[in-house]
Amino acid sequence: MKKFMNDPHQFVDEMIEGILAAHPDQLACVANDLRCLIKNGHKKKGKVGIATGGGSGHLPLFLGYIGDGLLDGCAVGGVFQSPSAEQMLEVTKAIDSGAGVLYIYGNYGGDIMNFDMAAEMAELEDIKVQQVVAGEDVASAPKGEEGKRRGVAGIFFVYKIAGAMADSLASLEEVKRVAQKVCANVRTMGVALTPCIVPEVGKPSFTIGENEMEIGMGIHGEPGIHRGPLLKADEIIDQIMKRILADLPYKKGDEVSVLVNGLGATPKEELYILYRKVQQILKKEGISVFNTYIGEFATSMEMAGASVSLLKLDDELKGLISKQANSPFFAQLQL
Amino acid sequence: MKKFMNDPHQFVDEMIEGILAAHPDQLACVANDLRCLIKNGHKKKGKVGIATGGGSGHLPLFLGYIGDGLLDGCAVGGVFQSPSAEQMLEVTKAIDSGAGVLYIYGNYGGDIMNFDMAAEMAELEDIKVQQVVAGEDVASAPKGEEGKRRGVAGIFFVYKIAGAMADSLASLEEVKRVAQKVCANVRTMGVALTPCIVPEVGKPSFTIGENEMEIGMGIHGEPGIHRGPLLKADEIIDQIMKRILADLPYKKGDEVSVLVNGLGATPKEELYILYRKVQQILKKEGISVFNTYIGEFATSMEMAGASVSLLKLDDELKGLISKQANSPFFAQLQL
Amino acid sequence: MTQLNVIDVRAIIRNLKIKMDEKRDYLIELDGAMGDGDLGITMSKAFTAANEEAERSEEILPGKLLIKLGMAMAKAAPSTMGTLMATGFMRGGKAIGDTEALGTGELAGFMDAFVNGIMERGKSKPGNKTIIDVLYPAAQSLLEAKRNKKPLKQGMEEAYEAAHQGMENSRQMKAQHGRAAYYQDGSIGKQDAGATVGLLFIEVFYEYCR
Amino acid sequence: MTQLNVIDVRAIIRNLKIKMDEKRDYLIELDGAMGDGDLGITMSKAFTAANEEAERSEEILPGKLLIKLGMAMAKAAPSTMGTLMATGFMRGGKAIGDTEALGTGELAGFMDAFVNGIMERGKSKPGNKTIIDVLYPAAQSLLEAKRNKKPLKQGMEEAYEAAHQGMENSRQMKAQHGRAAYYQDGSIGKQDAGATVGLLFIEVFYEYCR
Ligand SMILES: Nc1ncnc2c1ncn2[C@@H]1O[C@H](COP(=O)(O)OP(=O)(O)O)[C@@H](O)[C@H]1O
Ligand SMILES: Nc1ncnc2c1ncn2[C@@H]1O[C@H](COP(=O)(O)OP(=O)(O)O)[C@@H](O)[C@H]1O
Ligand SMILES: [Mg+2]
Ligand SMILES: [Mg+2]
Ligand SMILES: [Mg+2]
Ligand SMILES: [Mg+2]
Repeated sequence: MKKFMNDPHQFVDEMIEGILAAHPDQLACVANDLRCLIKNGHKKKGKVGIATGGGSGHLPLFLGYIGDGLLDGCAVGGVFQSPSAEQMLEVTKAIDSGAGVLYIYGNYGGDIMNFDMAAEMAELEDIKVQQVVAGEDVASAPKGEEGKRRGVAGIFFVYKIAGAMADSLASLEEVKRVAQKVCANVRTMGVALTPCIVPEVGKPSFTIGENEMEIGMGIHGEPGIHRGPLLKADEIIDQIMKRILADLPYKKGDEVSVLVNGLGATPKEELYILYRKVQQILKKEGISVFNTYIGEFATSMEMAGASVSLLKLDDELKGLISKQANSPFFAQLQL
Repeated sequence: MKKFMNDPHQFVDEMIEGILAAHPDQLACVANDLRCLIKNGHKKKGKVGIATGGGSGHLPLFLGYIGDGLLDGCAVGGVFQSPSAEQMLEVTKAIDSGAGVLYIYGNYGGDIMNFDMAAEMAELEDIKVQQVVAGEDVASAPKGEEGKRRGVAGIFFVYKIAGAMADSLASLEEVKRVAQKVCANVRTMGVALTPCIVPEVGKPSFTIGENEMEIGMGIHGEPGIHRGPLLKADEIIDQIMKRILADLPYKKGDEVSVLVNGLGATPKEELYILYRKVQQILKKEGISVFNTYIGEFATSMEMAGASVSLLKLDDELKGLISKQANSPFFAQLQL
Repeated sequence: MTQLNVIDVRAIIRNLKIKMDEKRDYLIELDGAMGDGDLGITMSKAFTAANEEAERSEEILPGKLLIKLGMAMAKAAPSTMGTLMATGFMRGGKAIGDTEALGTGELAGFMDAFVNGIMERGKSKPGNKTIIDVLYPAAQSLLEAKRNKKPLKQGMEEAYEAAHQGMENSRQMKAQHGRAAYYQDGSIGKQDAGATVGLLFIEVFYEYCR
Repeated sequence: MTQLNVIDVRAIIRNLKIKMDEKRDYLIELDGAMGDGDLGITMSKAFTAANEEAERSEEILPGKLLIKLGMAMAKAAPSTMGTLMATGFMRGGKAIGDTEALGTGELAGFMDAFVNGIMERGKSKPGNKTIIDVLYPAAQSLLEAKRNKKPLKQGMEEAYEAAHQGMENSRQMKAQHGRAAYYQDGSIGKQDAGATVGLLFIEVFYEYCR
């Protein structure tokens, strides 16, 4: 297991210590708990707070999106493990400025149960809490069972747009509405080439043959749609785009934002080779591209692989996605 | 070889096609050659043009730093291969606005010979050209032989600061002066855990044992200082920082910018675990940190490993490094 | 053994910790087959935390102690199973109330509240190939033993058999919750990792009461 | 074979392309040991481009043709060796001038300018464990053959022997240029990849003139 680390049991805490040391002006922890992170500085009075949370090992997910025009706080779990309800509650209390708090997180059992617990506890402390659960991986459940779908890289779009909306001092209901609108209009599918290693486990939790790939595999190694020989980049994108486009469906005349996400070990060079084909297909389908995000937005440590997400835009979403944003892991100037 | 690609011989061209398709407003190619990239849009009259160039496989190096407050053009070579003098000349002609062009590139034989050729040709076309060769890898040659050192991730600082200087419409000599000042004040050292595969070769060009690392290894697999068993993160950083600090040397009271660079497959989680120790050592030495860059700035495709770079700052460099910058691969708001 | 007092509860917790440590790699492997492979780690963590809390706490009422253990587990291991276990301990402890010693009836009440808490938190029910398919029949068996006024030893023996049977039955079920659900029909025939935890849990009680 | 005309030059270029293709993996391996392992690829590319240019071009003067080949190589393979080779062809071609046929003297002039061009572009000299340690003695040998008015066949035979000897001598040298220089003393005893290219280059001329 070739990882830069000291004690595997300290992996997450030392990582957070490094993050806080590197970005002291931008991030802080609360409740004397490294795992409870919030945006450093003054709370904007009347701004809805946005919290997220989830397992570690997915940087820049989840804590990397705490920043201006993005999120206000994040409860950080162990590698691939949910943070506790108590930690979520601490974050909630720290970021509420009276306008309520929106939880945005991915559709995973552990996270849901803990955020449910945290929401119950927050209500007892008179904090208004609403929840939006992102799940857009078309490979993880068939159409008609969207509620069962895993949340993967597409959650970035939910953060970006809800963050911009909250920044405009919109109400909790309004921020929740755009977050749900994004969820309804984003679809993702991925492909994995290699597993990754959880530091405390020390060996890959699944294996995949030397010349194999798995289309549709989840970011923790959840099974996908098809395991088979590694295909050419264009063939892989053909398969992925076919499923994504048919699902919403995305149609001629639509305008989209495209996210090509690397899972960890896959170089940017290859992501752009993938995007090349995505763009060709969209062009052929008469779907226009408003803007692109290509890089690592949701990873599984050193897993090799990639995912493609499409977000169908309308004027409201275009306005919000174009807004400036700034965190230690993601910066965008006004488009 | 698990890469997303089609034809290995088309790897670079298809990558550039993807990049141009993804960022049509920001980048363009000239001379009908995909490998000759420049910033899209109007040239600022009287602004010194900055060109770079080098082999592919290092994204965001080199072309990723074409952008506002950064570079104006880049000649792109094959994987780990220099672009041709002719391509450099085409870029030079396209970005010159009368104020001359500065070449900034890394200290590699092939690049030097081709940039030398290109500079000779540009002079024949009445374009003023100056060159700055970056070489800051302390593991690649001993103190006293700085001229032999490889250029690695630290070149990012040269781009960032020269780019900000050129943006202020400084003269060619002035831009060259700050670029050289950065070169004189930056030091880097790295460590590699795994090799990477050049698509056209199809197998790793060197091997490294299952539990081994090589301290000081170059980004193309050039030998380092010591190959041995994989140490703990803190021990690795101890060794690296000892060499870096002693080299300039960096002293108590100095103020630095720190770059912790991932070589490709190494997750951000681990880079922050490394930074944690860097910061502890700097604190102990009485060296203060002005700002940090942590992520992938100069890679070797899917190589696992990292490097640490320190740039000693003065007021001029602090002002320049703080300026806003924006490219498809790197965005920074005014600090 | 006819009744469990607070000392016995502490001993059982200790045995649970030992059992989960012993089965760590086995659970990792089972969870790795249809999940993320962390179950061995989280269960070991959860019961280590519970054991530490049991040793630290001076609580003398079994019910109150069990609630505290649940809180410690929720904090230490907020994974699916950690959270469900924690919920089970908290609800089960609450059900016991201020009783100082647990016979068949009290233990039946504990197990019943335990599994109901899990079902509520996980929005799940028997037949979905989860830990519930082991704990639910065990709790039902204890309730039956209570009705029939069976002694603790015999009640736990029958509960263990029921749990075992539940675990066997669950093999042929199709997973509906958690990561295993992604495997759909592929989960049929496989052993559920969470159900295994449930069986280990009942086994420790059974072995202690023997 | 006593003289080389433009048809012979085209044939030699073709043979060089074939040779470099044949030795592709061998050169990759050699360059991989102390460099980046691309030499087989770049040499194959460079000479493929040169051969295409030679087939396409209607140039009838050997010198002019060789300059064009150099330009094609520079474009196709701008690696260290590609650029040095290209420089060699351009300088060598220029040295030949308008001669229509090359005997020992003209070939000596070509080789001498070839290696001098490389030394200038690479800021290097004999003894630094590079291609120069093969080409320089070969050129010197040809100049000697020219002075002694030896026929082309014999001149090339001796040049090939000198090249071979140069290659052997270079083994014990310490690399001063390119990536191999990072190996410092570690490079002593190893065979330089670029020197090997130099030997293959001379070998093709020698085999053709035999
Ligand atoms: N909603 C649920 N209700 C009850 N049990 C569940 C539920 N979801 C999962 N489980 C059980 O949890 C086990 C997995 O636990 P764990 O490894 O902690 O999950 P994760 O790692 O996904 O958080 C499954 O084998 C199953 O028995
Ligand atoms: N400055 C130089 N002058 C002459 N020959 C050189 C010089 N630098 C390197 N070489 C030769 O070039 C060979 C490597 O060529 P190549 O693989 O193309 O280099 P790279 O891949 O580093 O661009 C070396 O084996 C050596 O013979
Ligand atoms: Mg888990
Ligand atoms: Mg090379
Ligand atoms: Mg699990
Ligand atoms: Mg080479």
